[in-house]
Amino acid sequence: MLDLLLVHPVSANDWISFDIPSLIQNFWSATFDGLTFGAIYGLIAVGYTLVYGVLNLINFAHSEVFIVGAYAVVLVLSALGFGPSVPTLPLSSIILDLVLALIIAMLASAATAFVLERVAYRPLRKRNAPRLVFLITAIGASFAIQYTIFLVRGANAEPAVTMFQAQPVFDVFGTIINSQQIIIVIAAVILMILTDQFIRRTRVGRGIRAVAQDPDTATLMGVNKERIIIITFIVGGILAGAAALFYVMLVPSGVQYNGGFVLGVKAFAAAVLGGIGNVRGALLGGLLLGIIGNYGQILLGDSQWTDVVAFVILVLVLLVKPTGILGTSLGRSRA
Amino acid sequence: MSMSEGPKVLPGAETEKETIDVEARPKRSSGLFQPLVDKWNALPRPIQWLWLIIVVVIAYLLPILDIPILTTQPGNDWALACFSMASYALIAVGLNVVVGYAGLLDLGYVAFFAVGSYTAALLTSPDSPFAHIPYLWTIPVAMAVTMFFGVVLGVPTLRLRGDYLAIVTLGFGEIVRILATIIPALKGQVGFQNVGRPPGTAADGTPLFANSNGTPWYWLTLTIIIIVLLLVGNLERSRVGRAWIAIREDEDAAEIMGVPTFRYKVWAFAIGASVGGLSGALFAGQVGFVNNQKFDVQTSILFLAAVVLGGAGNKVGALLGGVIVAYIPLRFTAIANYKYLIFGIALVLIMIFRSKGLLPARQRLLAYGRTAYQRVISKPGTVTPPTPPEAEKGAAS
Amino acid sequence: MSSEATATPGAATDHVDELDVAPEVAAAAAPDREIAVEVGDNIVEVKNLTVKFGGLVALDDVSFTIKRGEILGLIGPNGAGKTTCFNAMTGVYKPTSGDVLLEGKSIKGRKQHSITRLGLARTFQNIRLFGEMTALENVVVGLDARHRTSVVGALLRLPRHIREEKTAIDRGMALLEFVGIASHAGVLARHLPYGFQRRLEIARALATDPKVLCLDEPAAGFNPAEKEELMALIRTIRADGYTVLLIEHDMKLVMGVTDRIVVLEFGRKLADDTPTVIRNDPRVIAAYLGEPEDDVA
Amino acid sequence: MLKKKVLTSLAIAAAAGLLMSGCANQGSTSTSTSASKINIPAITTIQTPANAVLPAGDGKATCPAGLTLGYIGAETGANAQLGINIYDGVQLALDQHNKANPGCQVGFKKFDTEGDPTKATGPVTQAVNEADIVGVVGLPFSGESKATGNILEQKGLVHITPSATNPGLTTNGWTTFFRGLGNDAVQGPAAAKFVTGQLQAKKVYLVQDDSDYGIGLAATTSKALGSALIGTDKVTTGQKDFSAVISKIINAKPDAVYYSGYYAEGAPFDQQLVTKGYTGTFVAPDGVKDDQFIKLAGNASANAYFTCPCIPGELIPTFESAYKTSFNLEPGTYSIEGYDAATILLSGIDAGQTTRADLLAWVKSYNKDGLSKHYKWDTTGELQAPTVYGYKVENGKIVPIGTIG
Repeated sequence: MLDLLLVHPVSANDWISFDIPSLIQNFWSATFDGLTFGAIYGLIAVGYTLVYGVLNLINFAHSEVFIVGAYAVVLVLSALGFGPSVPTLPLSSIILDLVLALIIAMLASAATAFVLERVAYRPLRKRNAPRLVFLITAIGASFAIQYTIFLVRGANAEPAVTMFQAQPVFDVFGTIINSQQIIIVIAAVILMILTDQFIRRTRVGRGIRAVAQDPDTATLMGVNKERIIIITFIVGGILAGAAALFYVMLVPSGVQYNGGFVLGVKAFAAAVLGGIGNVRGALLGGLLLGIIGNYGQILLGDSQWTDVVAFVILVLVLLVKPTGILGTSLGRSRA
Repeated sequence: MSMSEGPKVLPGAETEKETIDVEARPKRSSGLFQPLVDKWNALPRPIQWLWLIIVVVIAYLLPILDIPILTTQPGNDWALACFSMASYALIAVGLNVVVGYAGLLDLGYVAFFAVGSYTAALLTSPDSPFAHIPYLWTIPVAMAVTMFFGVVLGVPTLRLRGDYLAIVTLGFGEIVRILATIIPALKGQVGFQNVGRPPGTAADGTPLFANSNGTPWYWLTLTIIIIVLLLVGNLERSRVGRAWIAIREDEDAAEIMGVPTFRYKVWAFAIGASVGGLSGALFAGQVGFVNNQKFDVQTSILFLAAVVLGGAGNKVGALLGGVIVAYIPLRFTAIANYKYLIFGIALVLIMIFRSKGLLPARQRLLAYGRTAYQRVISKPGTVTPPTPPEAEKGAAS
Repeated sequence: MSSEATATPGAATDHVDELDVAPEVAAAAAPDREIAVEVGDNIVEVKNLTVKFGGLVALDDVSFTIKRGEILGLIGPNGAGKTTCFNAMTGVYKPTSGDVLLEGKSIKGRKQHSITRLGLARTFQNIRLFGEMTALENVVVGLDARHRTSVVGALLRLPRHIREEKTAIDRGMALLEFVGIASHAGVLARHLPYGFQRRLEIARALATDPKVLCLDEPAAGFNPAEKEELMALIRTIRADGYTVLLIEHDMKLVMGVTDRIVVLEFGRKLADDTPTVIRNDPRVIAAYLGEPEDDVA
Repeated sequence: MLKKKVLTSLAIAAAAGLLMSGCANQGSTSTSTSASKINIPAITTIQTPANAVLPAGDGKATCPAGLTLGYIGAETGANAQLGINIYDGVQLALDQHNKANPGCQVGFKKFDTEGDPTKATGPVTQAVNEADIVGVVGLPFSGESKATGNILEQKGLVHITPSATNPGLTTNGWTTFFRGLGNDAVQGPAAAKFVTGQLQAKKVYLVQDDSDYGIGLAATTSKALGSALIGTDKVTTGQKDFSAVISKIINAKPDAVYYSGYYAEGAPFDQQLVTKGYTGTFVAPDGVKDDQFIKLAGNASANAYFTCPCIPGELIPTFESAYKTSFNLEPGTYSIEGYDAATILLSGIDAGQTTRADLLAWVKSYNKDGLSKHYKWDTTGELQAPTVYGYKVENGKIVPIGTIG
């Protein structure tokens, strides 16, 4: 009856088939693309990791903190005259505009994280609510933000915002690496190093670690727990804002109301993979997940497999080594 | 019987000197329907039964009554809306076992619903290459298959910490949805048409259980809900229910008190899954068409919202939550675009202000508890239960 | 915990007399057990128990025995490894090396719930009741450890389920009466006064029908009068044929109620003798020097 | 203070990268201009059938009061825009009819399915149970049509879908289902002919999404492409990053990419293709032909061509101006199909076919020109002579380039 539709152009009935030649052929481009995306996962993952460290909470709404930043980037840049076409502005003004967009995105994301913490989580902490209540609140907040955006901006993705034409920079094993990829990876690594140093060296960073290890003792030692929690959310928000800029740089038309959700789940998987509570682990996990997901997609011949591969890795890591690759350095060791 | 809330000392008792810890004095955890619940609990058993029978009769008459204010017309057929509410209620009752009783946050519950739907479709639709069986047989088969999936998913993941479980189940839900797209035999968005239905022909020659005929589907589902409620009630007032609540309250303590926590968590998962599969099979039968749409995370969250809204841990509450979550978008079709926003905000607000949901009555965990507590109450110097045993529909004891 | 303690002045002092009626109640609580106490043979053997967390040695080669029918005290300054020892015995921690034998059976590799069924029950230093359950239900969870109803049995209300449910009510009420809180059977655990919560913990542990009852600082947060009651209760429990392992910080209570005391310090066993000997042991006194006796409060 | 540090270093990093890109940019400034070598001119008028049936009729029609037409389909949700295009077309036809025929006032009822098969049974059952509804325009999507066609069949309620193109729909034996446009089995071969013929592509790479529509259309297209097809790939609904697929395409160096799916993925896909240096043409079906595509893909859309069984309603001046007056919008995709479908039903009512059975018989034997095309159905409900139009993007607008099949 529907035999017309059964003539499947790609693969008839073997729903898993390993396309190894394709993987070999596209190995390096998949690697570099994966690294670029992985760097973005890593930046988002820091937000999950830090909040999990201090509150033991999977902040499901962090994906919305990110997507608000992405909307900020798109709206600011469109207001500045950017659009789907490659801008014809002079280089200096492009740089200025991007920095401005970055700052506003960071502010927007940080503000969202701040409001989220104050409105949704803090009242629960005051009541000493059970963990399940926190999780459900996080999910509810995630939904509320997503569909607020949906109502304001509609179901469609925002029009593409091209920041600049990606240019080939150099050639590795016959695969061209372009300027976008370099900017994103380098900037993400710099941001991660800064965050890592911030956590390790500054007074506030020590406070974050103290709260992560033992909130009660930290309070006794004069650490203002509420302030530390807020700062943690804001730091996570700032990095999510940065991730938003790079995401839009990479996927100019990828900003949609529900666009953060899957990205967020993958970033969380990256955080777990690298070792939740660990900033370096977040970056490592992000990069690994980006690469592996891309390999899986090419090997199995369907982009759907990226998500499946990511989730399967998450489950395997949780089962085999729940502390992730780099273990816990921020959070306490849990008995 | 006094309706006092806390461990208040009855007048005339000799324990007047007893000073009760201020900290331990319960805050008024009154729900929206708390006065109603209190009144209900004060009723003698036969009167409760009488009311229950009335409620059940009204429930059965619901699609025929078509009360003007309540009706979902002209946007949606009322009988089908009743079925939709009933199937959400059934789902909520099933999910309540997992989330409400055992305290396991399952964000991929829709996967079980999907597995149930696909089981029914694969075994009855002419589009499926598999052997076909009568539709009604697919219901137990779907339950068995989803139960199997529940165990397969539960055994590795239920060893994880609670919040990791949430993300893993979320992933599982996505994987099931994606596999429905990728595996050619499941036909992705093309889907399965003409899924089977129970036998029977209406007076006008059309099938009794046609997809446009909501009333018989509603009655079937309602009957199943009543059976499921009775069975879940049996579990609740037994060693199993106590084990679940103990796990929810303090898993380590439960384990040390001799509760094989892992085994009971897997049971909760499997039982919840089978109810999800059951409702999936019913839904597939009614719509008559199954494809890979609508088995997404949003739907899982909607189910969760139903349980939480009604009152996690309370099967009647969950039932109510399911009905509300299904009813509101059907009745107020104009809010279709706002649906998820409303339920998202509702989740946050409920958690902040009324984390027990609309019907916060607590579960009863002893099969013969009523007599036991009455024995206590009849003695002098005793304290009445703060929140008396809950109101239950169709709960035999 | 400590703030709650100060807010509990003399709760339930009037219930002391209830404890005196205990023996027959205990018979109802655990009808199948042999009441006769044969002090002498070793019911628990802790053999060279070592527990390490990473590089930290929390328990270092500790050995002692618990004799049937005695009340053994386990004391030591803060961080001496008392609770670690307890946790290793009840399966919360896996021992790095060494073993614990209960009536000759090793607990190694057993899950916590099966150790409980073997006959080792415990209470918690920081009360861990099931807050949303009534007192009676809490106790019945303990009783369930000996029940054999399956999920299918409960689902279909098979005869065994009905039988077990009925006896559970009686035995649960008897146990509540035994610890003196039967009047609060229908109150949610989290609404119980602090002292009652501690008693309920004991009742719940007793409900698992243990051979050895391990009490982890049961007097924490109690005032002297309450401690007296508790001592009486522990003695009654022993008189009923239970063996008791008592971790306690309060020297007076330990000295007053135990038959024998094991002292731990820095994860090692320091001494193992009768209270009178321990009291005068210079090493023990040294270990406790500088440690105010009542810092529990 | 730290924040300042972060920003400074970021600015430095960004500057460094941009400089690199800037240097490279000197050499290759003219990448975006020469997207396609073949230039097929846009058409500015289409031939409207001279004796096309219009809703107004002769203005003398009389009919009993209370007759109603229904629209069943998406009004809200992610697919709302398509629904609005259609029911605005229906609304326009009804307004024109009722204005011209004071003796025959036909009502209009809308039922919202959100385009979701699982939600559709409620509204459809409600619609068939409302006795005053004699004909329906809908349902717009194939999935919901599949799920509910039997309900309309049972109650003998005629319905003309303005946009559901899955070929399987007419194989159910339904007698009340009529399709107001060509199905995917018609569009696929036409598209293949267009790509290899007019666009002169020797090597075509086909990418499909995971939708019923995308898969079905890809099947018929790839069959017709034959040896010109050098590779296939799949993307997912909701996918945003296509780099893995794109690197495969770039390696395969095709002349044309045919994307079988919807604009939500098609637009970013094309945009990323062009950004990554693809210089061939991008061809896509009606699901991508939407102004949103241009909005989302920007200047990358310059390489895009579309195939569509729909008729460019905007080139029919009378329709375009009336639509614009009524709704202050340009007619959208399928507006004209909705308009024509309503017109057919209205002309039946005007001719005295005022029961469901009569109106069904009327549509079954209908054989007249509509504003967009000639309407005559075969026994299964397929149009006998459907047309497929080609479109291209010119100066940021989608313009028709004439029939291609």
